[in-house]
Amino acid sequence: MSAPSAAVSAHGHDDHDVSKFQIYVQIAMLLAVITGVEIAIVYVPFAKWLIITILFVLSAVKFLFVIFYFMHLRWDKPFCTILFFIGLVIAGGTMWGLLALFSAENSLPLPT
Amino acid sequence: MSSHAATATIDHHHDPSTTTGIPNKKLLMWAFLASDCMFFGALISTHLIYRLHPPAGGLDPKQVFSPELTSFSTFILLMSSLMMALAVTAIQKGNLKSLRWSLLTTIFFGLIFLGCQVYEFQHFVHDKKMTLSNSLLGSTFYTLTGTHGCHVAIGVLWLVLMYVRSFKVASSSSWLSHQLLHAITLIVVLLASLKVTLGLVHAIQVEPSLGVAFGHFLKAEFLFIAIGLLATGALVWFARPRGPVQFSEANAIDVESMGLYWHFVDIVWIVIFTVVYLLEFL
Amino acid sequence: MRFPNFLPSPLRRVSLPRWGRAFAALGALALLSGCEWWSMNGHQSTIAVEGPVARNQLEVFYVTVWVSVVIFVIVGAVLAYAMVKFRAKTDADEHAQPPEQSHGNPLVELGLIGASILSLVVIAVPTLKSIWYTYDVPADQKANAFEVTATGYQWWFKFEYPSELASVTPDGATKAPLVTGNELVIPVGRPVRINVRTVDVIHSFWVPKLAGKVDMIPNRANHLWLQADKPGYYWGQCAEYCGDSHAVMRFRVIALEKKEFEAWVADQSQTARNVAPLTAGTERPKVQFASLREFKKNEVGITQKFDVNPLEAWRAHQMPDARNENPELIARGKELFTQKTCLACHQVRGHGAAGISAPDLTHFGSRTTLAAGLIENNPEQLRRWIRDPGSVKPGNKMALAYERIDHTGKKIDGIKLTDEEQVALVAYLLSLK
Amino acid sequence: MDLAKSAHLTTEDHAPAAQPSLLAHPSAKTGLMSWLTTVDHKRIGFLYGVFALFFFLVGGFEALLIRAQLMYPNGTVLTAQQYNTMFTMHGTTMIFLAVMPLSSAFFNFIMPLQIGARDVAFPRLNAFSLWTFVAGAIIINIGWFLPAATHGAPDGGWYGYAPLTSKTYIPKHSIDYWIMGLQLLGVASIAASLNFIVTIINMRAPGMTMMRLPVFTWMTLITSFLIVLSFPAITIALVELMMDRNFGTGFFEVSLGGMPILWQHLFWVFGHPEVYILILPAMGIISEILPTFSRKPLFGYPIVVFSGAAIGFLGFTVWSHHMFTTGMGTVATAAFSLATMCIAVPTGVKIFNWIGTLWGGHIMMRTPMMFALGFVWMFMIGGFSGVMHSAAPADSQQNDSYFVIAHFHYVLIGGSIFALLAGIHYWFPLMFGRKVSEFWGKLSFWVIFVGFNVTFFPMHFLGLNGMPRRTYTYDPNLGWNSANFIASIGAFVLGIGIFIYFAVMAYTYFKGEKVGKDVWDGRTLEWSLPNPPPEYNFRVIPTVHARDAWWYEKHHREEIAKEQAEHAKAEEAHGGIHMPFGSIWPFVTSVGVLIGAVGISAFNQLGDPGTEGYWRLAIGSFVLGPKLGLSVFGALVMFVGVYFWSLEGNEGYHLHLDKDGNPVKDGHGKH
Ligand code: HEA
Ligand code: HEA
Ligand code: HEC
Ligand code: CUA
Ligand SMILES: [Cu+2]
Repeated sequence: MSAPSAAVSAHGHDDHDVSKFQIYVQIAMLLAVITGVEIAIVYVPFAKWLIITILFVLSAVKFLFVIFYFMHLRWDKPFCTILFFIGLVIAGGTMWGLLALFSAENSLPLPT
Repeated sequence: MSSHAATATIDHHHDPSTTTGIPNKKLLMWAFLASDCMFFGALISTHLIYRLHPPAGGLDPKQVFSPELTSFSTFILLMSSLMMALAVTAIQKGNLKSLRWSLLTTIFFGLIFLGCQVYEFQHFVHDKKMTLSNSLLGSTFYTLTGTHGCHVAIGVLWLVLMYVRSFKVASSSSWLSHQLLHAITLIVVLLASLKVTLGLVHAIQVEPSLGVAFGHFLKAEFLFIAIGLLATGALVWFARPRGPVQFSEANAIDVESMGLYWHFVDIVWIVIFTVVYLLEFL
Repeated sequence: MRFPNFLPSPLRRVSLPRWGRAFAALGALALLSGCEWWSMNGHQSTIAVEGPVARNQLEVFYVTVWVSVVIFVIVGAVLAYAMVKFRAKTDADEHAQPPEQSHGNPLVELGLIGASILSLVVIAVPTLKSIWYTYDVPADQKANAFEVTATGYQWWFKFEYPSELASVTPDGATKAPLVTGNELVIPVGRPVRINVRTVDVIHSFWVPKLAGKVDMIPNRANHLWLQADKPGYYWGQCAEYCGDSHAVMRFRVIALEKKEFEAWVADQSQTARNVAPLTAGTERPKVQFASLREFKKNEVGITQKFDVNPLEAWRAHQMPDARNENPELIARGKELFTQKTCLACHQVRGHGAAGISAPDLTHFGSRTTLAAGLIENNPEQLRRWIRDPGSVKPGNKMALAYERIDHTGKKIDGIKLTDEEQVALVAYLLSLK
Repeated sequence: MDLAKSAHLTTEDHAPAAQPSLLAHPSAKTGLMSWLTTVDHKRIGFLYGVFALFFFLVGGFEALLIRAQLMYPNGTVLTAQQYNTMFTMHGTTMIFLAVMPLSSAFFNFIMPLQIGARDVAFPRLNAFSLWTFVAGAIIINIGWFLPAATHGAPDGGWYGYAPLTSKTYIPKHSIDYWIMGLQLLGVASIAASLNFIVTIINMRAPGMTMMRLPVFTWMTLITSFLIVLSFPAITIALVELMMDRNFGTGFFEVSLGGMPILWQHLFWVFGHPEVYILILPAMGIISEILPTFSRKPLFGYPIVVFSGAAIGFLGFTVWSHHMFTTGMGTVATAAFSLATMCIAVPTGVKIFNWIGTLWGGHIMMRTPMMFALGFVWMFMIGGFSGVMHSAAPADSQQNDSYFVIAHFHYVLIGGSIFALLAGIHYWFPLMFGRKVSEFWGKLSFWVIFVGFNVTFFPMHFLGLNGMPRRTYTYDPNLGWNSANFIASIGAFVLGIGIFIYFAVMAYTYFKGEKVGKDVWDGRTLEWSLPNPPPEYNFRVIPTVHARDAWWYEKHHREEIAKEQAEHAKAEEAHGGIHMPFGSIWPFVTSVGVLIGAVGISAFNQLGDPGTEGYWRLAIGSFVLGPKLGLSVFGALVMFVGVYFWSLEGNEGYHLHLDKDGNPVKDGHGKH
């Protein structure tokens, strides 16, 4: 991932920045479109699990686009990505663990 | 600002002064964001756990949430992220003017988002009868989205400070008071426009016809519109050129790490939007 | 002889025998003073267990102990050897050329990692088996299991027998599950499945000799099972910090043979006992409890005597001792129980008291302890309790009903009992067998 | 590479000529102001150490009261309420105010020296962490000095299980102090850790690759990651608890459908990594001391480092082993049981490698080494009782009994405290240029060692014999009398040992034997410095060629001397040594945080009738009521602090040194 960065400094500023501007705008459009799709899909009469899966995939795509482009992880040293993903993975794992623990039968709240 | 740095073009992806080449501030921000994942992880877990095991007789989120408003504010936040990204590119090119405009738009979008959120909370409390303390849904929802809102608010404050800083002149005997006043006027503008946005959203939501709504809005918010305009005038006056500015390409890293924070707030919202709002409408 | 240089230098000159003697003397002292601190056969021992669940858990514990001890001895021996062998013994040694600067040995490392994993497997297997075994009554005994609900209150326990119905009114028309407080009676040789609940904060149900603990957590349906091998009297304790009097939130479990257990259930299912008024001609001693003594605030509330055979002591409590009862006093106590608002919190089935926020007192006289296992149930201690419960058990909820001074210095009126009233209440409560 | 380094150091070269007086950079080098404005990592580390040791004594004093109460059955030294306060404060103090900041003291003082840096990455943020830690410590302890009926010190246990900590069961403000205090400590720890992470990753001297980092620095890095990733969980838990107490939310409120068990999960998601936060720095210290006094490199360096990381990572997967008795069900219990056992493997690896380090060495039995070896033995015992806990069925008997108390005091005292005491002895000559007497050092070691074992070994037996923890009293007929008596005697012996230790330290500080540089024939870079190290640490940023960098330098003197002379010239050409300016603003910010936090925790929405009087003095209280008034006032002060902090900029000045390393006072000194 450091290859593009080398290229960046080698080329002059201008053409690169023009392209970056375009990239940003395109991504913003893409994100907006995905959001629209997400909102729409909720009302589509598909199977629940399918919609949930689609929603998760779409959100993940948005997520990745933002961190890799807007937050330029794509152009930065990979260490930044690693650093962030340490947090992301541990937080995600903990969330998963908590949800799993609370979904177990033993953890259901007392019926009232 | 060192003599070498200023003359050479700055490579924004490599800082030769650090061991790894990643600027300290950027690394700090990424480490903080890793930590922030855990903050929101804990909050979202809490919310989801109680959504998976809702207490009997609790509120039904379907009845409470309004997808239109949320979709709108989601969209706004996405656009603010775009503007933030552009602000970073601008300062990396040393384009101060473009930077300032991008910052202001980002601030503006952030404020609209906050306005929507304040409005949403008001609406939920007064019309949907969901309060912090009358249901678990209220407790977890307000705490989660409120924490996110605080992040946005801190981001806005930071943006404001950065905007003001971009006017810092190299030397002047009165620059401290000048800066303070500048910051204050900007904050006044912000508060006024927050209030005005709120009024606008409210008017539109309440009144079916747009024209009438606008009339109502103008009447109700006249004072704040006036204050906002006045302060904006002052702002422009403060922003007049006053000699060489001590804010340049070398400060790109400050803007960039602020940008990272802002984008992170955005991706947290992406998650919240899906798991807190959308999933409820299945 | 020269002493190793890990001792402060002047001490190195001390001769070995003197040190040896000092240690021997210390050891002997420890023994002589009767300090058998390593013996683990107290009332709450987790080692001297008396039921299959606790035994199973103990076996797992022993596995962990043996694995640990073996590893500790081996690793410790190597460590000790290294410490002695490679010590720089003289000043010259210290200034010698540094040893070879070696960096490690992957093979040794891998071997040790493998050995560690293996020893953990030795622990893991019985652990897993036991987790499933102790979790719930085994399937083949499920039908035979006896079910009880235990509920924690700050700071006492309520025990409810859903399968045993007790009369609420003297005619037996209304029935409700049998309820007792602080003393749980169970049948021997039968698995007992206990549902644990709480009404306030988290408590924990723990009878060390019968089973490990399970927490009583609000909004959560926990349970455990246990079984007693033989008739006995067991000590239990709340094992989760639950506020001021957590330390003295105790209880007892009494395990009885089938017959005796059934008789006990039958007894308890009756409404509270009424003591017949004196008829002319029957001469009974008028018990006055004249010797009731004063207690210091922190005085111990149990006697050594009781420990000799607690189960017998418990049995003795079951029998009404008609010769030592004073019907007038009891009748007076019964009145006072209503007058003094005791019935607002306590239940006495058949006597019109139906409070639910405090221990059921219907057969209070048949219990061996009071105030959640804190003190022995005898006239002296009972009077001590009802006279000023706050001084016996810090912060307990019954004290809230007594006259006291709140934190702003205001006096709050409440229950006030004269000596005579105390004695009457004692007589009444103890008659509830 | 080092050219680049010096380029960086001159980045903020041209500070504005006419700084307004408010932003004048503090320049005091002595006196109170110099301490409040310091950004020097060594001075900050020293302050951390002083505060931590003070709180260690306070926590120890509380422990002695606990032991006095339990010496005999039905003890009467403390009331139930006081006792409960005592163990809560003892646990909280020892963990958050003694061991953590003491580790932090070493992180601050030693770590930058070990990586060849002149300071941490964000010196002012570092000062902010220190003062916010102090603010948190004050708030946690403030209850001791306020009316016990309405305020009082916290008494909910160190893990404050809901719903006991709710307003219903503890209406006093004691818990609010506990919440806000921990919250501030969290902010301080996270800020400090972010700083350390950046410092270690980005501020290493040229040639100091990650696999050449001293193990202590590695453990600092891993600990920092643990802090950064685990504290958020407790922060959120505390926020939720605070909302429950003050704003009527229902997170742990059963009447609204809340599940108190959630608190336990969130707490231990933090709590278990926390115990490794307490032990990993200790392991780092041990991994420095053992090689030095064996005069051999650490055995299996990469594996020791990797196992540290493995412990850190696994630490996030085992939290529920503190909840084996909460009825999680078979599968979850089994999973956490197994995961917990796994931690024994990387920990064992460390033990083996330490023994491997001793093997074939020239062991010099100096005081630090005594403590270090004591650590290895005692930690092993504590670790084994940990493994006994990890077998869930066995733990259902041990949980909340004195067996747990024995376990964690073996790992916390025999582990963390022994290592930290070793570290103090080890680095004392570097920090203050004086050396502790071997006789008194060893004597204190033996008294501590004996006292410690006499105190805590019998507790294993107490636990197995059914003695529950957190009990202010026990009956004499349960077979616990003699063990408790022995434990209490041991505690007093331990107290004497610690008293000797500190008395000797204090004596040495003023009157101890003066020593030259590198007393122990050290291996890592900090020993290349004169003692005490000068403000700028390294006259010339060293270039690292090997793992034990200083050892290598000592054995390759000529090349190194040549290299350094060149680098010195290059640095001088780039303007000399860059030093950051001191700043008062981090301190001001922390003061604001303190005021605001007191406001939030000390008052009901409408104010307490009893205490309102003297707080009303605070500005704003008249208008807004004490709670809002004080909070808003605090926020303002904080904002002012942050505002000037950011305006002041991270400028610095340049130092030029003469031959002896003294700063030259000439026009070039300050740019
Ligand atoms: C410094 C802090 C520290 C450390 C390092 C540890 C280390 C460990 N702890 Fe401990 N623990 C605490 C501090 C610590 N603990 C505290 C404070 C509590 C109580 C909190 C409270 O309730 O208030 C607690 C409680 C606690 C519990 C909960 C008990 C209960 O409340 O019911 C458990 C359960 O599994 C546990 C397990 C372990 C294990 C398996 C390790 C392992 O990391 C130990 C590994 C080490 C070894 C095993 C020794 C060396 C290894 C070898 C020589 C290799 C070969 C060995 C084998 C193969 C077995 N600990
Ligand atoms: C690092 C952490 C740490 C350390 C070092 C210690 C140190 C000690 N602890 Fe600690 N302890 C905990 C962490 C720690 N503890 C925790 C987390 C708990 C659980 C709390 C809870 O349940 O919530 C606990 C609980 C706990 C209990 C159980 C209480 C109960 O459950 O009822 C006991 C009982 O003996 C005890 C004893 C001791 C003793 C004797 C020391 C000794 O080592 C102390 C030695 C130090 C000294 C003796 C100081 C010497 C001081 C002087 C000589 C002078 C004093 C002067 C001034 C104050 C100015 N501790
Ligand atoms: C405010 C409610 C309340 C009132 C009124 C009250 N009690 Fe109690 N009582 C309790 C509670 C709660 C306990 C359990 C205390 C504990 O062990 O923590 C208790 C315990 C007892 C016990 C011990 C029961 C056992 O099994 O351990 C006796 C006996 C008793 N009360 C008698 C009385 C008498 C007699 C009166 C009237 C003078 C009375 N109580 C009034 C609440 C009350
Ligand atoms: Cu109930 Cu402890
Ligand atoms: Cu743990």
